[in-house]
Amino acid sequence: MSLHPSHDLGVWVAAALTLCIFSFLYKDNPFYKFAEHLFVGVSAGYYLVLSFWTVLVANLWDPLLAAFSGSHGSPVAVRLGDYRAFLLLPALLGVLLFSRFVPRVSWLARWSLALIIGAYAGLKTTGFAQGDFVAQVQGSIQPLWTGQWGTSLNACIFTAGLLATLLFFYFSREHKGALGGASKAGMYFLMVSFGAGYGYTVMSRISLLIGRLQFLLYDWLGLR
Amino acid sequence: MKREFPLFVTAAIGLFMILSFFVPHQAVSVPADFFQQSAVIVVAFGIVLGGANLLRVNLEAVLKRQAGWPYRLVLIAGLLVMVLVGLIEGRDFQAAGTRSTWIYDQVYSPMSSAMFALLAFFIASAAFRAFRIRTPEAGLLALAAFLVMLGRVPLGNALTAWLPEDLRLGSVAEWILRVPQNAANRAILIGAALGVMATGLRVILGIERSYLSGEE
Amino acid sequence: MRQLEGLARLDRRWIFTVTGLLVLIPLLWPLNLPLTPSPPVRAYYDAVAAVPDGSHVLVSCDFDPAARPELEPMTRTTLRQLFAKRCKVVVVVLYPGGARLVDQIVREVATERGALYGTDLVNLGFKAGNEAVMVLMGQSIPNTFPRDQNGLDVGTLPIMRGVRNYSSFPLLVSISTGYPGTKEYVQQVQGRFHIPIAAGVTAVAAPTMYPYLQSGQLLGLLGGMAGAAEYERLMHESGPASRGMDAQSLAHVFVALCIVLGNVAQWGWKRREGA
Amino acid sequence: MLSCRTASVLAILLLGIVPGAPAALAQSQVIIVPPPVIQPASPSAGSEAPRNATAGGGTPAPRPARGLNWEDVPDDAGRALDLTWQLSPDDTLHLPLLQGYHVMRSENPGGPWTRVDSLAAGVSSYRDQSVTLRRDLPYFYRIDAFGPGGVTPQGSVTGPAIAVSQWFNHTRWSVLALTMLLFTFVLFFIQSAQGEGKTPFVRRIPGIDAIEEAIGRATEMGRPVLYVPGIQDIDEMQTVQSLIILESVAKTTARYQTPLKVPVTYPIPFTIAQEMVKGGYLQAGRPEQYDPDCVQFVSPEQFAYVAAVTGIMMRDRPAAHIFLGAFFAESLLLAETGFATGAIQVAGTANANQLPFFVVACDYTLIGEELFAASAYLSGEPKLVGSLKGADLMKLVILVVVLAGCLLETLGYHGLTQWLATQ
Repeated sequence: MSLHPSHDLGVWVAAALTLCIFSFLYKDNPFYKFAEHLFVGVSAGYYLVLSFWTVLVANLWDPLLAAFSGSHGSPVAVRLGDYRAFLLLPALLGVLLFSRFVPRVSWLARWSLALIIGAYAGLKTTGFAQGDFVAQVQGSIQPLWTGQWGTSLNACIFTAGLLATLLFFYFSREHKGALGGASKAGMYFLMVSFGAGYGYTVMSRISLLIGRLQFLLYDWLGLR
Repeated sequence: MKREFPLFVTAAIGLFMILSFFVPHQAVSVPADFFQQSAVIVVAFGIVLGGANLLRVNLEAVLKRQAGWPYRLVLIAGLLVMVLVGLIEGRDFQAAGTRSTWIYDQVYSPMSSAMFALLAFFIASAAFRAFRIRTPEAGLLALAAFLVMLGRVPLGNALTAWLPEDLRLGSVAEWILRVPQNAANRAILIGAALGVMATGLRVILGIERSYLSGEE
Repeated sequence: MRQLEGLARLDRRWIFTVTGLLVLIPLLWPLNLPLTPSPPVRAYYDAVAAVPDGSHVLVSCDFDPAARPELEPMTRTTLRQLFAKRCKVVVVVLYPGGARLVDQIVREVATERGALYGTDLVNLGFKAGNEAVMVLMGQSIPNTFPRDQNGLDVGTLPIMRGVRNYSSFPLLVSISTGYPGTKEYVQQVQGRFHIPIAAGVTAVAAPTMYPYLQSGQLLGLLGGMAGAAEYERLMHESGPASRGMDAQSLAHVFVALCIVLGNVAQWGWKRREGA
Repeated sequence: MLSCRTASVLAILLLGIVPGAPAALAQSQVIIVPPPVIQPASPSAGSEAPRNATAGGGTPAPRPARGLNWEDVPDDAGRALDLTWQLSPDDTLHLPLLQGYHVMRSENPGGPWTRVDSLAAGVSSYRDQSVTLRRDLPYFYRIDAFGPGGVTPQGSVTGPAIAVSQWFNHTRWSVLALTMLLFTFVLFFIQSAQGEGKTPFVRRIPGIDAIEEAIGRATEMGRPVLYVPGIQDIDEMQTVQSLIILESVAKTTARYQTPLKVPVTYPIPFTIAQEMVKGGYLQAGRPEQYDPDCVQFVSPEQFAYVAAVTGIMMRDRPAAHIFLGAFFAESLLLAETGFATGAIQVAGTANANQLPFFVVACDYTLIGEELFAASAYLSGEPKLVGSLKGADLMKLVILVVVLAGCLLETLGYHGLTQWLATQ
């Protein structure tokens, strides 16, 4: 084995910052604090630039410009799915968000929040109704007898576990008697599932550490 | 105006979005598309607001010489450099060879991966210090974790190679993942979906309206 | 009992140190712990081996740097096996953020194996659009990817002669970390265009793929680093995945031991306090 | 206020009884228009039929495709048409006569024709969803085969094809039915709880009771409370739910006069969190104690946020950590670092993959739906608790549906499963 350290400044920066973060394992220290604050600043800046170019320019400024320069026909042709000129409305609501810096009119920001909350609450309600409710119920329906002992037993255990766990979430009755028994069984299923989740996440977490160590050993130190 | 109007807007738009899921006709789908697009745009304005706020809070802390102010200077520098470089480089700031890409690859991405890699250490520490078997439930949790952890590496299968195929650790681990954990996970999903839908309905209808609370 | 008390109050930094060493040491000095290729991995190897020598193979690499330690080794080994069979490899990327990493991997393996770009190999690069792109590729690959990763007109590349759509390939290899990935290929492409698929996925995603393996929709499956290590073993390589797997095994045993030790320590301490 | 809500309720009920709009029938018809005379076509399938050799020094042009059919794409806003045809006899792997097909479209059977797309050989279907396609307008289609020897238009033209929009997506009947059932249950129990004016019974949820206990502990120790509302933006309902709970938490900390710290990932939840905390202090009758800087915006990046929050844990030493909302891989870093500081920790999330770490490293954990029940439980308001009862009734419906479905599947009837399948 021999060392061939990288000649790339970028690799050295990346390695130094990786070590700064790892130093947190020993204890909170100035190196970690430096990396932490740099990370927060750079990432917030990155998201700002990203939403500026990919949303504010691409989805707001460009369509508005096209709408009012008259290059693509009428700016308001809603019948054809063209609502570009109406984008002035979200632009206005976006600006209203900044009313929070002026306490006297800060209530104006609520109009913007009302739009966001309404739109997302509506979208998520039906999105979950389809993807996580109906589709999951549908996916849980399976023949309990398949002609094979092994798979049939699994199907029965699965169905029993699903229903018992669902009853664990039954809130409007005291968990006693039959409901108590079912919810207790549901609790056991939950615990097995949490244990399995823990055990099975270990692998990917260790992989990530291996990845970082491989970067330090091979890319930075050039171990061969 | 201060209170009723936002509530009305939320209800109207929320119900309309629900409707648009079932009605593909352009009379519904076009306005719904517009509302969604609008929400995305307002949220993007919010990111700018957040950046401005971050700058304000940290500048104040630096000016007042609060504890740890030099680090806040680092934060401000990171934010400003990233924003300035990204804005100057224009809409292709993510292309190969730009300064923004360099910052992303050599500063942002290594720190993100390093934070992620810390999880490996914490998962061991949590196993040692927090995994306490005080109840039968906790016992089940620990047992399942134990079996799945060992069943997922070749060593676990090598240890149980003398057993029939179906009883080897790998098969047992796979069964736990496929049957009981799948059942419980699905129940969590369905329950949470009911929760989301009920909360969504309450928010849309203004029954749960506290997000617009505060003084009149 | 005194020792147990010490154990119960053990500083977590000791655990961090042991974890770090258990992962680091096998990376420096491989232990070559026993590895028996499991049936899904063997099936994957066989599926690639069964491709007629010299035919075109489509490889969809859908991962970004976050999944690199798990998926890069299997990507490299797959390409090596294909180049050894003089197969013509067409690479596409549908996962955002993966294009540059995949290009780097593909070119390194090509150089190492003496494969000629444009003749033995082409990287068509990234295309946004998820399932829509998959379906478009079923109509025409040259139309979906008119230019390769470097902006070359694919019509000028010798390898693209005879490449129309999925029907031009006896096998699709999908190496993926999430959405869009193997699941979407099975749902959108397998059912519609009937192309055989072999897949490599992260350990987290592997259990969700077993149903497809059972139903025959996937010919073979590599699950995470373990799958990649077993595959390397079949190819008689001692690559990064095998070494990583040594680290994985040690770390898993250590975490399992931590659960036991932590409870023994706690139990001992409790008894002492009670006495 | 009330009128607004009543109107909304009415709207919902109306929505439920809107009759299924007449589902537009998928038409499939071919109008054979005499072949366009502009270009010579070679309709004959005979091997020695004359071909128009326009280029390639004698290479014959490919024979045309046949049997073009169109169909309106169902359940859409009239933005797409499906085309299918039979391949040209020259479309084989070994003969290089045919390279592919051009999809041609026109508003008149006689042209002018515009090329919509070009397809590789071997393709026999196409969905025209180009932006230039307008609904309710008649179009005519033609498939041209092309090869080194030139282009051969199809012998016939298909049309008029019209893309129509539909009023109801018929693949979503089951979603509509079950959603309306849930909404009806929820609204019914809200209505009846309001009418009776007393709070329906709810079982004890230890995790939620623990929140107040944790705040009490922090007060005794004279240290702050840390509240983490998940790491997702406002489009995640768990974040919305967590922000609603935050108001109750702020009310309690205000009453106990304990400082509260709320680091937030995204700006919109940050704005709302400020409103919530302010509202909580107002309700507790201590608006003067509200410090706007107790809510801080950090960064939308997952691990930058975690770095900052673990920093707060190590430096400000809060005595109670409350994690409620959507969490991902960072859950372990937060919970384990928090465990190391000795703080009392209450967590709750509906992200099943992260629950194990919270269950292991926190004192109390709200599992899945318990998080969504928390605001109702904490408020004790009859109408909110009533909505929990509605969701509970739905669980019994699910129980019956799953059992009945499994029974039917076992007996070989697949109707219920098929009805539930959605797109």
